[in-house]
Amino acid sequence: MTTTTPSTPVARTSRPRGQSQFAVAWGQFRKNRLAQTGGVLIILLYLMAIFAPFIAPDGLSNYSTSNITKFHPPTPVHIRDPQTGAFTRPFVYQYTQQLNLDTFVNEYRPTNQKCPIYFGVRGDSYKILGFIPGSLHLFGTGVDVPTCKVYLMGGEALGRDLFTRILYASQISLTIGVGAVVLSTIIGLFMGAMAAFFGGIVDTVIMRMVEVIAAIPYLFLIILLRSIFPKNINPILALYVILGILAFISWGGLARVTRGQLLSVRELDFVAAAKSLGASDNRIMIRHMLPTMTTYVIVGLSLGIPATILTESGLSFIGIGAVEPYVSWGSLLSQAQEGGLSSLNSRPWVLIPGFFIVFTVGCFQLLGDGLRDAFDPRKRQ
Amino acid sequence: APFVYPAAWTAEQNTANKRGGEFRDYTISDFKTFNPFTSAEATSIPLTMGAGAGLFTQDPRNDEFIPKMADGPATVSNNGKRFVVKIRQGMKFSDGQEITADDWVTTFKIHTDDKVGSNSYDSFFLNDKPITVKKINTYTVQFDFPAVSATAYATMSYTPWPDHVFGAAYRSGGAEGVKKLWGLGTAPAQIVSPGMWVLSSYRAGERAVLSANKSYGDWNKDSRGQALPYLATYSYRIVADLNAALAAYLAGQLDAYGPRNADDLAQIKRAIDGGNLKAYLKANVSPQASSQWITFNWNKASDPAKQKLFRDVRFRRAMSHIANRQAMVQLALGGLGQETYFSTYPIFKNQIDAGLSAGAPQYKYDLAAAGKLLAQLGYTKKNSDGYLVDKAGKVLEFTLSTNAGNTTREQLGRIFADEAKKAGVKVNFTPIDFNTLVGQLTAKGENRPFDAILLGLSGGDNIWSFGSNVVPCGTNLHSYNNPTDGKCATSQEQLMTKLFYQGDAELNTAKRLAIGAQLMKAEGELQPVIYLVGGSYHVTYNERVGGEYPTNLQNSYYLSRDTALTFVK
Amino acid sequence: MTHQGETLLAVNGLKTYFYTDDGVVKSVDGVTFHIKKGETLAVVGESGSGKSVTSLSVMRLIAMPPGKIVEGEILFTGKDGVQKNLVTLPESDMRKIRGNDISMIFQEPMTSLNPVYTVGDQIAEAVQLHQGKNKKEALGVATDMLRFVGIPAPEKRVHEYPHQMSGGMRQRVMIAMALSCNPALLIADEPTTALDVTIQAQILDLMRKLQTDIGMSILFITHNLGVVAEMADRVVVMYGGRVVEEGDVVEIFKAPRHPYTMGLLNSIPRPGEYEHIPGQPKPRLEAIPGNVPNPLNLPPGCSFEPRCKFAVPECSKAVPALEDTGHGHMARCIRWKEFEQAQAEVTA
Amino acid sequence: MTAAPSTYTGKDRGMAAKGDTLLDVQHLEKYFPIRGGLLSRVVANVKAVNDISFTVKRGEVVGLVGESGSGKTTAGRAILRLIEPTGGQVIFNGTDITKLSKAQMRDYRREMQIIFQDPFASLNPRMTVSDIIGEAMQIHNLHPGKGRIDRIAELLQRVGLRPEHMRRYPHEFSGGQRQRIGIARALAVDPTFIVADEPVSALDVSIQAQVVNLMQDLQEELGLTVLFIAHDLHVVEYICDRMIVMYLGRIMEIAPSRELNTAPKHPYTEALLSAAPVPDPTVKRQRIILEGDIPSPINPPSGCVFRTRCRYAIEECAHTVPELREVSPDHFKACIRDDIL
Amino acid sequence: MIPFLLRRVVQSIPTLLLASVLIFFVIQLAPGDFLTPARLNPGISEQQLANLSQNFGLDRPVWQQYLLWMGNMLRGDFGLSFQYTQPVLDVIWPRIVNSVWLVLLYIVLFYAIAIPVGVFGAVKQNSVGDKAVNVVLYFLLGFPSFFLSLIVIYGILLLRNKTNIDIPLNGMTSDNFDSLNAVQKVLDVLKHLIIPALVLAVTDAAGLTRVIRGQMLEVMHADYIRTARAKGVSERTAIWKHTFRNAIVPIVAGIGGLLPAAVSGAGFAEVVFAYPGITPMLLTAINTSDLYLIAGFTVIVTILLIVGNALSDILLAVVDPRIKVG
Ligand SMILES: Nc1ncnc2c1ncn2[C@@H]1O[C@H](COP(=O)(O)OP(=O)(O)OP(=O)(O)O)[C@@H](O)[C@H]1O
Ligand SMILES: Nc1ncnc2c1ncn2[C@@H]1O[C@H](COP(=O)(O)OP(=O)(O)OP(=O)(O)O)[C@@H](O)[C@H]1O
Ligand SMILES: [Mg+2]
Ligand SMILES: [Mg+2]
Repeated sequence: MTTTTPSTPVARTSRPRGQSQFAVAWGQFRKNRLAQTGGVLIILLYLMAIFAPFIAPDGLSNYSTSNITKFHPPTPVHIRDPQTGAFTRPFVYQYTQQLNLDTFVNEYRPTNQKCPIYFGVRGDSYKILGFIPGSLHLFGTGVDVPTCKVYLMGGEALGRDLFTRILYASQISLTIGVGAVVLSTIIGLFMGAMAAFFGGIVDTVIMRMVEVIAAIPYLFLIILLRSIFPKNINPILALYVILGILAFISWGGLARVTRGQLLSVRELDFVAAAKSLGASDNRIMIRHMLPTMTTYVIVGLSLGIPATILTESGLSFIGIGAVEPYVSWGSLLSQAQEGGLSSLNSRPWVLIPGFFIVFTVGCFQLLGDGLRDAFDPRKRQ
Repeated sequence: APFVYPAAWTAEQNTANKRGGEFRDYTISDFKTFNPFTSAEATSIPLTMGAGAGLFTQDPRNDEFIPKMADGPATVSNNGKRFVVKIRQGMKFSDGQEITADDWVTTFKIHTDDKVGSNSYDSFFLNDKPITVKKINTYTVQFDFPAVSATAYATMSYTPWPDHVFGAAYRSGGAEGVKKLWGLGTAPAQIVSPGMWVLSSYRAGERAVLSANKSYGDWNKDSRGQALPYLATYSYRIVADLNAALAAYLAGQLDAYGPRNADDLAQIKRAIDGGNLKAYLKANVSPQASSQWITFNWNKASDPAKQKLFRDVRFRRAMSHIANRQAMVQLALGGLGQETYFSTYPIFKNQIDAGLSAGAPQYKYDLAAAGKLLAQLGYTKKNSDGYLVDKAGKVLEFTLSTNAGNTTREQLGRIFADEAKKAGVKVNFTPIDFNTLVGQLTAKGENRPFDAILLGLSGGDNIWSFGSNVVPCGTNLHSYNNPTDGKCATSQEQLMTKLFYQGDAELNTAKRLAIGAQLMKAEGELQPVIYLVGGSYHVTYNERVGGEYPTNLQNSYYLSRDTALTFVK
Repeated sequence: MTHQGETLLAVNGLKTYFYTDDGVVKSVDGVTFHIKKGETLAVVGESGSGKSVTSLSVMRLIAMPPGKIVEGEILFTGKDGVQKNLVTLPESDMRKIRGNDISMIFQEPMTSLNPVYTVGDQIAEAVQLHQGKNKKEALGVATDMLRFVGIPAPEKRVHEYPHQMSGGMRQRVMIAMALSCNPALLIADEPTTALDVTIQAQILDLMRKLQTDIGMSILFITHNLGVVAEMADRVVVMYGGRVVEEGDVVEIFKAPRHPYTMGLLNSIPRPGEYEHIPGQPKPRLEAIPGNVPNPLNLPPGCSFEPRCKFAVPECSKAVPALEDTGHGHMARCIRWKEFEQAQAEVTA
Repeated sequence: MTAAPSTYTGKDRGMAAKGDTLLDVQHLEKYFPIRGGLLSRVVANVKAVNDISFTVKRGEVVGLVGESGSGKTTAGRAILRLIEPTGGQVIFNGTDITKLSKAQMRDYRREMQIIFQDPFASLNPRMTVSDIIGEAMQIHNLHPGKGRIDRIAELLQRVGLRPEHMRRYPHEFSGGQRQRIGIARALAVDPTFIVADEPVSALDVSIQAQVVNLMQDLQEELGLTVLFIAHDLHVVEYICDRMIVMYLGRIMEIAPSRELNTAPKHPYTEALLSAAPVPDPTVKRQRIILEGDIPSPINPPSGCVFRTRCRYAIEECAHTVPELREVSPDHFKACIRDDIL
Repeated sequence: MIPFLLRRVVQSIPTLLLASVLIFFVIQLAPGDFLTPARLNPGISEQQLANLSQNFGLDRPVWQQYLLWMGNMLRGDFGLSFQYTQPVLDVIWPRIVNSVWLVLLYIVLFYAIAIPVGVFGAVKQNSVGDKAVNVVLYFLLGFPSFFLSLIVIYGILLLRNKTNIDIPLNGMTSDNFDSLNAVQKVLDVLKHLIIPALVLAVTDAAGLTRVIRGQMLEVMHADYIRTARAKGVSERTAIWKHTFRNAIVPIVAGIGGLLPAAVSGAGFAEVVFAYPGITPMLLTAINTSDLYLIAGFTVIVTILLIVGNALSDILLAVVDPRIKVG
């Protein structure tokens, strides 16, 4: 018996297509409820950010200088008529305010004026993703009573709707986090690959740079770097600057790992195999070595993003992140904390942006951890 | 004979002669040095130590200078330019050395040595001409001013630092010798004070503790002949920011606090009402001694259209009409503040009143009026975005900057920009880095790098309440027009410059107020700078301390108490 | 040929399953065998046939979850002479047996020693645990044990860390550790697979010597038939979690009754057996076709059926029973009698 | 070389007659530097391959055996220039390939291929089987277009896999199957010479024979020349024509397979043969058990590297490095003693 | 040991130099200088500004300033702080010591929380407890430390009002610190340190917990743990003696690198809790462009990092005998 052909494959439910690494990881990931929840919530958060102008009842910076609504409290939404108790169209009451010169508290009281809430009302015009124009809002009080407004999460220092601002802020908080990490990943991969590939002086220079950046505490470095750029640049440019700085200070770790990984992958048999087939160095780098970083990169991204969101919030908190008219959750919090104790005990709703940070970072962590586990080869046979 | 603190300076007499105890104050920035010649902070150890030491002191009841370390009024001669002052005898430094004329002369010399870099350097010059200080004998000093000065008494009231410490170092080591002395590392025991307090301990970034200078009590008595101060200790807690200070105050860890706004007041009131804090609280005691304003750049060679616009008085008046000061007070100041229209701080009520009665104009919030003025400038049409355009279709717009991080200013700017939009003026409001902003503001030349800046000033005195660096042409903070040659661009500016020097040299208060009123009128009409709003000054302190000024004397200039008369109940 | 000693360990109908995300892995599915005192029993089989799981089940070191001993008994007579069922023994009693009555050495000498403790400490740990000796005495025992397994300069080596030793040396340390409490049974799970032939020879030699000295039983797990031939008294052949053949070592090699065993014997090269005459096609090995079965998805009948060249339709119907073919030689094949006949013919 | 045939002829590709020298390895050396010290200078060298010379004839299968760490893999890879040799020459088909530039070398890569020991590490886990096998064709632009898929399918069938396996990923295969994929990859460029680096050591006993047989079939059908690396003498004994025994980076003995197994002339070969267990319980033989471990290749013993474990060692062994000399036809050994074995 | 440490020092010199160049460069690029605020002071004349600028050496070219500073630094002189007109080292040293105390306590707490929780998670992998702890930690991880600090300060304030317990709100010492004896002083400082350190530790511990849990799980499957169990050791010994010691090896290796991150991380808490550490002073220094102070801080912290790395190498050698330090 000399046949070398195996008999019919033994006990293998043959699938038509092969299972790539990603398919396997996805299978693992599907089993992790927490991570999936995190992932779904993150998708919702991003949808919220994209459609912020539509979901928000108001414009980012709308307030009135005649009808002062500084720190307007959240308005409860009623769905029953107070007299009849019957269900009606949802409505909120209009509030009046008065500075109590005895307690120095600006007192808000609901009036009897009902502001009905309509869905799909016309209001402030906007552009979704910068090009889809619209003026339709998910909900609002319409135009019956111009001074009527819904404050789902209260108002802030100038009386602007906090809910609206949180939604708009999510656009910046969520993009800066992702943008900076994506950028630093690209830089890190590139630098790491350069170092591993060229070795010698290039390697030394890059690794020294990594060391130097790591040696200066990141907070100091960010503040220093930000101070190079004039603050009067276009606010949107300022965001890119912060994004760039965040990316600049954080590529080191990845570069180091990439270099190490590539150097060790270089010793692996499948690279030797490609070399023996006559593959060029470029091909080996791009087809064989860099892809080994994908797992690390995916996990790194999903764990780096929350870290960056946190850093960004910290920077905005100390005033070098988002600047008016743009807001991020961190800068909203910074504005909140200027009120000191009052923010905590007389208008706690200004802290809501903080919980958005906590929530988002938490979700990202769950997702990132789930991905890490899913890609963990130890979890597979 | 000792100096006797008038009984009227305190609302509550320390009849029980309570002595000892500690007054717990705070500061939001750490101390940088103990050296009086290199110190530059608003709250500093030398400043605190030297409290009560000066030839003259201003009486809060009538703003007059009365002799403190001087043994009597100065002898004035040479057309009011020479002052010969006799020094009170028997005064000692905290180390027991007698305080003599040498100390004044040495202190003066060191302050005016440019290598020392003293912050007080400029105060010894009048219009770039130096004052001279001469010792006549051990107990007599002579001051010679280059010109007559209304602020001569304030100038002479600097704190004398010990010649036997600084003079010795200066003579042997020059400026460097002086600068080396009294760093933060210096042992408190080596530090000598002529004033009420002397340093007893310091922990970097946390706390400085000063104790009463025993020698001070020898020549300072209360109206019943008791030595002052009553307190044994005066301490500073160094806090991160005012929120932290408020928290500490509410926790009973500090004896006084300067409430900023309605929020602070509400917190304190709530703590008091809740029985957690026994404290005195009075809101709106007086306006603040500061201003917030918008200045337009007249030196914009690169953009002649803008330069022309900014130099047009109608434009500036329109801008004043646009400033919704009412909303600013309500939103940015929480309702506790007042509208301002002049460079003189509202606290200097005498001057303001004089100006108003002389007909100094106020261009109040009135968008319609603004619109009319702008129409006169050729801005009659609005484009699709609602902005005014000129005939060429160019939008009426400019950039307004302020320093990032100052919430109040950011809100003022926001409101200004938003109101401007209603009037069809496009204001690009950007908070920028403080240093950059100041660089732009103080830049000199025909083409200065900004459109408009929103900023504030504080400092100055109630004798002649116009800034020497602000009003005259060619000075640093003549912010709207600062060309290379420093020349005035308008006759009003020339008039204002003239009036400034005239008032500065006028010793008669009434006459001085009248000159000031003319100045205000010129300024109001020219509207070189749009003044916006000013906050209110509030007073609160823990009720365990007494000895504060009577309520009518408390204000943002004299504050709420003289520490000499403060005691722990 | 077999020792007439009493039974030390009897495994009856042992079933150890792993409950994984992908399904239940029946790693050990009704394994029965026994070891007598002083005897060496070899367990052979391919990778994944359940050899290690069987031995770990005896030690009760199966990770739970996902593993679980679902059925069967493991009867063991310890030093105290009392027979216990290790499957149901409380954990604390089981700990007293591990390392004391039953010891184990593993395949990978490089990774089986804790890298952060000296070898002395690691040997002494077992001694301290089971013999109530203090640290110093235990280290003394450790030194003696190192000397016993032929490590030069044991006084010095006892203070060295595993990374300072070569693979063969470490396997000696493992043996020293296993023997430090004079166990009645030594389970050796592929103790030489990771070693070079020359070192393997040293270790096998050492084990044989020690067994004679101490008189313990050895459960020797391997997939190297050469090693089996050298070491074993009796052999258990496993395939797909089941015992497919069991018997005296000579019987198994000379008269295998299961096609898998036969295939295995045919597929190993024998030194000097193949003469290559230049110009002629080279001789070749006989190979068992196909792949090792997926433990998640074993065939319903005989697990070797898909690869078996003697397979008949009945083979896939039901799992054949382990039948006694005489002289304590058991086989799990419905056609064993035919093989016996065929062999008889060949010999005749 | 002409364009590769689309099917195997099963014979020599007619460039030279079978039997002439295809590969001539001359004084091959590979040192791995060990860096250390303040400036991370080279402080020592691992002499993984230390001056080895041998030839392989066209169509021949040569075994390279030795214990782990003896330098077999290093030698194999240095011959293919997968690692740059430190010294010596590798003359392939008359050309010294150690002197070739990278670009020139690429052409030679089609001629020489390698099969790896570890069936798990040698296949890129991110590529499908067709990508893995097709890569070589892509690089050398062989069988462009539709033909490539057919060729891959054909190769898969040739190594005993099915064409539908093409779309799968390596982790979906067993070790034996992976090894077949590795072989198919090596065959994709129609090489003349293959280095098989312990292709079966990591496989199950029952699978080993399958793969060995496959190798053997392919070798015969394609007329391949093979350098078969192994640490187990028995596995290679019958597949190889000749065998080379290595120890600590040096060659100890070269001889025809059978002769080496039955009448070794070097003490190390003798010990190696004796140490291998015989799968026959009735054979009880006396074994030569070598004392101690293999010395470190950083600091190998002077003279003959085997002398520290050799039972025949004499004083002289420490001083001279024994030359590889022919002691009988086609039989070489590196030992100064003729009076033994 | 000594040559090893020497080598570390030698290798870190270029890093230090580059870091200082970077800092200098960046500060110079930034608009304005130390005297900018003075320009806004109505009381300071142009003449005076020129004097000051000469006094501080700000009129010289950057490279001269840098070389001068570098040369002096090699002699242990870090230059004069503009703000303090004092030697930089005198000014920053107490701050660094304070920060190091905070960071040390933080690190201790950080490990004290992360290790048991991580080990628990690994031992009781996938249990309800493990999952619950995880979720809690995830969300703590989401708290920016300044945000948590704010909430904690508010909580303390409430607690103080409710209970009259004297919980310190901020700072490092109590008002009566100078009158305390040595033991009381230590306790007093500890009392002030504990809350910021705890806030920091709690927000960060989740990350390490995950690492420890993962490490433990990995080591728990190692062959030598099976060996230990086969010896009959108890569960506790298997986990703490055999598994844990190995699991912490990579963590120990990272301790040194933790320092700069910890110094940064502690920065926010230092600011919010008005702790007299590095960051508040540094922020002021940056705002006032106090060149030598910033550079001094950076150099010292970089040195700290190097020391920390050397320390973790030594520690690593202690826990892992495979590492040879020498
Ligand atoms: N922890 C586990 N979880 C899931 N399956 C397991 C686990 N441990 C072992 N198995 C499965 O049990 C089966 C038997 O494994 P075992 O280790 O006993 O094989 P073996 O005969 O010792 O093989 P080898 O010769 O490779 O050591 C294998 O299919 C393996 O996948
Ligand atoms: N990249 C390298 N750097 C340093 N030393 C190396 C390197 N590669 C191999 N070596 C060393 O060279 C020697 C020979 O290694 P090689 O892998 O060639 O041996 P081998 O005979 O193939 O062993 P095995 O049978 O274990 O595969 C060994 O001591 C090894 O440690
Ligand atoms: Mg096993
Ligand atoms: Mg090898």
